[in-house]
Amino acid sequence: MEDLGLKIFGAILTTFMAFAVGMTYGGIVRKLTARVQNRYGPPVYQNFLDLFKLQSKKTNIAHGFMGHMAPVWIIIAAVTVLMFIPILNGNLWFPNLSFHGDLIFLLYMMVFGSLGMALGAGQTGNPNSAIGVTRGLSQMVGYEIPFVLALVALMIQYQTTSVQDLTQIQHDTGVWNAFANPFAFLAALLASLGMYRYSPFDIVGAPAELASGPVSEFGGKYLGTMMSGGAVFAFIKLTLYVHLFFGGAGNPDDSGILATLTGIGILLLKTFLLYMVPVFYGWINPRYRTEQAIRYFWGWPTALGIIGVLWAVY
Amino acid sequence: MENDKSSQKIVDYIQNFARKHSLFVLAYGTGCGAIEIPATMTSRYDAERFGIRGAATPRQADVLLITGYLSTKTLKRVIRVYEQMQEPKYVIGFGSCTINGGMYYDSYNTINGLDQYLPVDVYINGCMPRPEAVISGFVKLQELIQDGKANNGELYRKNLEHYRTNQKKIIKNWKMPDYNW
Amino acid sequence: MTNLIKENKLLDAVTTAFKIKGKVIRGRRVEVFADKNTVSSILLFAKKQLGYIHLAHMTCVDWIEQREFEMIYTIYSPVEKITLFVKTRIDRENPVMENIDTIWDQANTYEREMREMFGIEFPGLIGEHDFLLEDWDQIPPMRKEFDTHKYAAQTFFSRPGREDAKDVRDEISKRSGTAVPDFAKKYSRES
Amino acid sequence: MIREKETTLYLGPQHPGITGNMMVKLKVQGDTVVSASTHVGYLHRAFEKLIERRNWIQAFTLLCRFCVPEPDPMELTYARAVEELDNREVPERAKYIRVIVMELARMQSFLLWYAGQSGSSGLYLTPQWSVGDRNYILDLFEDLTGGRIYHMYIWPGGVRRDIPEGWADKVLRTMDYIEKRLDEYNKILFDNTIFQKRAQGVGIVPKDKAIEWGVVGPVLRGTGIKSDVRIDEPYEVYDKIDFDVPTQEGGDIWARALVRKEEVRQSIRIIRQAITDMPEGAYYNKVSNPMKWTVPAGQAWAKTESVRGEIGFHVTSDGGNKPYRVHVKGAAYTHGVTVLEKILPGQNIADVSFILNSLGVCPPEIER
Repeated sequence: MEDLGLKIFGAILTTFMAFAVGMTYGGIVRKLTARVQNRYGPPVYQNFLDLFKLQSKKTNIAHGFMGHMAPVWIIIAAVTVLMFIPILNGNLWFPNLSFHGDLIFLLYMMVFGSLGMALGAGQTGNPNSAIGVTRGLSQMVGYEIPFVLALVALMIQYQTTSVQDLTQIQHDTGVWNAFANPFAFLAALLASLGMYRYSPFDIVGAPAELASGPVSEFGGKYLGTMMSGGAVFAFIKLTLYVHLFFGGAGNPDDSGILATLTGIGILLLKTFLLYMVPVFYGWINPRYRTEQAIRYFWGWPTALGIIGVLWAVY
Repeated sequence: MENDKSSQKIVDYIQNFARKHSLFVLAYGTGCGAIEIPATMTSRYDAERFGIRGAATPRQADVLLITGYLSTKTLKRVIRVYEQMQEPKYVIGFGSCTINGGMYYDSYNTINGLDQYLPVDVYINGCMPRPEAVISGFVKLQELIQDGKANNGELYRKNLEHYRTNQKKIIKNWKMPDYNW
Repeated sequence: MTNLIKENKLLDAVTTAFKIKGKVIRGRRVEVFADKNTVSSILLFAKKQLGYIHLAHMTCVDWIEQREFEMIYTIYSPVEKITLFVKTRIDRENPVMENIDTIWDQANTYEREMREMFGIEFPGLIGEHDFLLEDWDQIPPMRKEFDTHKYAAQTFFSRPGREDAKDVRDEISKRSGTAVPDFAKKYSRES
Repeated sequence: MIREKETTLYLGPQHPGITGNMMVKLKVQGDTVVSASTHVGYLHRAFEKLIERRNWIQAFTLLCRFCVPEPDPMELTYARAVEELDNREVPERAKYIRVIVMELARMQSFLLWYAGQSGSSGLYLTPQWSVGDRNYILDLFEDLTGGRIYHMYIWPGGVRRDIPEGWADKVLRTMDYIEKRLDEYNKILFDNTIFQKRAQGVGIVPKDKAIEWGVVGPVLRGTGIKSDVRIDEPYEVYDKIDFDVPTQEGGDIWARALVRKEEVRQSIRIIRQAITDMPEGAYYNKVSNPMKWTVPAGQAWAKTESVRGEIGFHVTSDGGNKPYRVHVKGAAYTHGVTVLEKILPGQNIADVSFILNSLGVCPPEIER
């Protein structure tokens, strides 16, 4: 019973860690982007300053009930999905309900966040946000297919849908899923380009076309909450990928202080490297149009996903 | 309680610190000075190291840059955009055209003094000020924010009548919502 | 002088076809003075027969002493590389000019601007009245009798500037009470 | 055919995609544009009315503020028109300096176009680079004329100051640097398949109707028609300098981008030739007393090739010391209004600011 207190403390710690890590990743990426564009760039904690400034806005212009609910919805979706993802596999500190949820549940909950954004943007009545929402949903249709195919391939290969078992198997066999089923991994990786809304796929909030799309009517506190929700979502996707394909972090048997810290360290390292993939790709590529983005997703990534499934079946 | 004075001061200090270090400039080139904004935002003069970033819509913006002369048609849109911005907002007047009409003092379509129509925090003079002058204007604004003197929104709300009469003298059919806060 | 064969050939072609006067200004520049209602036929003739397909420019000059507007159509042929000016004079009081929208679509923009700026009526011109100005109630502003300085002084506030050419630094030091900095002293008029 | 509901979308004066201050009112069905109409007038400052109140030399302060990305062709066209009226002879050295200033202005404007084009297509890396490199050219202008953007350097009768010593080889050094950088730009933007996919077949200007619509400059050369004022009517010393004018077939954004990419290399070539064979001698055929200088009566039409196309000045003088009427026609006058309204229907919303940028529309040029 006593480790219930531990679990609750662990859960609270994970949310703060996810938020902090998500924001610092954003800050580091902004700094790296600046250096690539041969300029000095903002300090790494700039995202926190932006968030704090947005929260300290005096007036907040709301657009009806759904306008209030949209950021709240995103935060709810972010935190619930966070609870069902194992931060460190098998660790006593951070189990946070990862034994109960499984892949299919996670897939649905991840769509929840964009749904909140879509409803809120619809309420504001700004034509830009309406078009941004339709683009966001169509892009999601695009990248969901290869992503789901990749996950299905994993499920078939190991006959389990729980993330915990997948990491456990990777830990026992010592072979990472990325190499066990390379096609599924490639399909998931290409699909992940569309998730972080970096350059080739930032058609949702494209500033040049749609004046920042769905969030164009949200300012001040709403924008701040959405920003932090986005950061947590980024962290969630990264840890999910690390656990599915890169063998998770930390060894399950001992959960001493030192082991936990090294586990978190490995997790941060892996997630940051994985985060660099869409960022590098985004630095040097202009933006797709909507139908081009979908055609991209239904092209090679889906083919790789199908091959992955076939590879898993035989 | 008696010590709310000091605690209020601490909160103000922290809030102003955050507001000072993250200014979102509205992407709206209203006059000929708008050619120096890309120069200040990009690699040589890089305003982003001060936390100054472009914002796409007035909702997300804090700083409204009036870059150069302002024709009556644009003044109507600027007022509309200004009123959409959220409370701690700042206006920077760019170039001598906003101060006293600059070289278009005798034109029938450009206003002469910007602060008759909108409260202005910082003026940057120069006929199209250089990027260094623009950044010094931003630094001046940051100092004003830090010691709490940049209360552009309240000024506009307090003497709304004064600004409204001036604006309505220029803009014939108003056709805009009359915010009465 | 460069040989003006091509220019003279063009001039004769136009003047004989429409019995109007014209002259060759210099190499590559020919001007023709036409009557108001033959302008569009000249332009059509030049465009279809002589190959002057590029409408480079359309403008209106307000001769207030002769109480006339002068309309100038500048067309250019990329083949012969000559610019032909078709100039005509229309009355200034109620200026009406035929609309050459059908020959060149882009003329619509010029005509909308002239209608707003000079008050020239083009029957059959599509497009809203407000092209550059919005809710303008004065007389069309580009006419000579409209005084823009007087209008600006009336409508827009002008900041009280320095009355005479006093030295700026003395003014500032007087206002702010600080002494004139010594580096500036040697320029200041007082000392 | 099921008639979808049409929404109107205002790419209003305040829009990050619109460079400058102009409004494009789109009727949109789903993602495709049904009809477009441009509304201008936001930057109208009655420049032609003010010029009637300034004398001939004072007009230069107004002139170069006329189109922001590229002030020098305005000064040159006005100066040539006034020289034609006044038939004032320009010394040979001044002509060469003018050509160098024009080509430098063309390059800095190209780099700005390059930033706008890749920025509006979503690539935020190259705008930083190209605007950063543009500053090197602005430094050259600063040494030569004292001003970064507005130079007021070209006067009727020549140029205001001679070249400071050491400036010529500084120009050559900058040219080598820029030429090296251009190859990197090609790798990032022009060889980028996503940019090619986005740019090809979008915003097509038909070749047969191009001249009729008043299309000039690189947009016209993008449709395959070879027309450049520097060759058709060589002014200054362009006839003594050999350079070629690139043209591309297709008339879409990709063709225009290739034309502009090639034009910068020609500008570098022109500058190098102009610097090497620039004669010594007077640089300014001095106007006796600029304040009381009266230009003989007459009308003159001068045109030069700016980055966006042919800029024409129609100057009328009644013999007084103030210009009687100056009417200016920039390339954006037809590109921004007629041409844009004709080629936007049928395009995707995502490409509106992309097309606007590739047409080189500079709003202050439309409404002066």
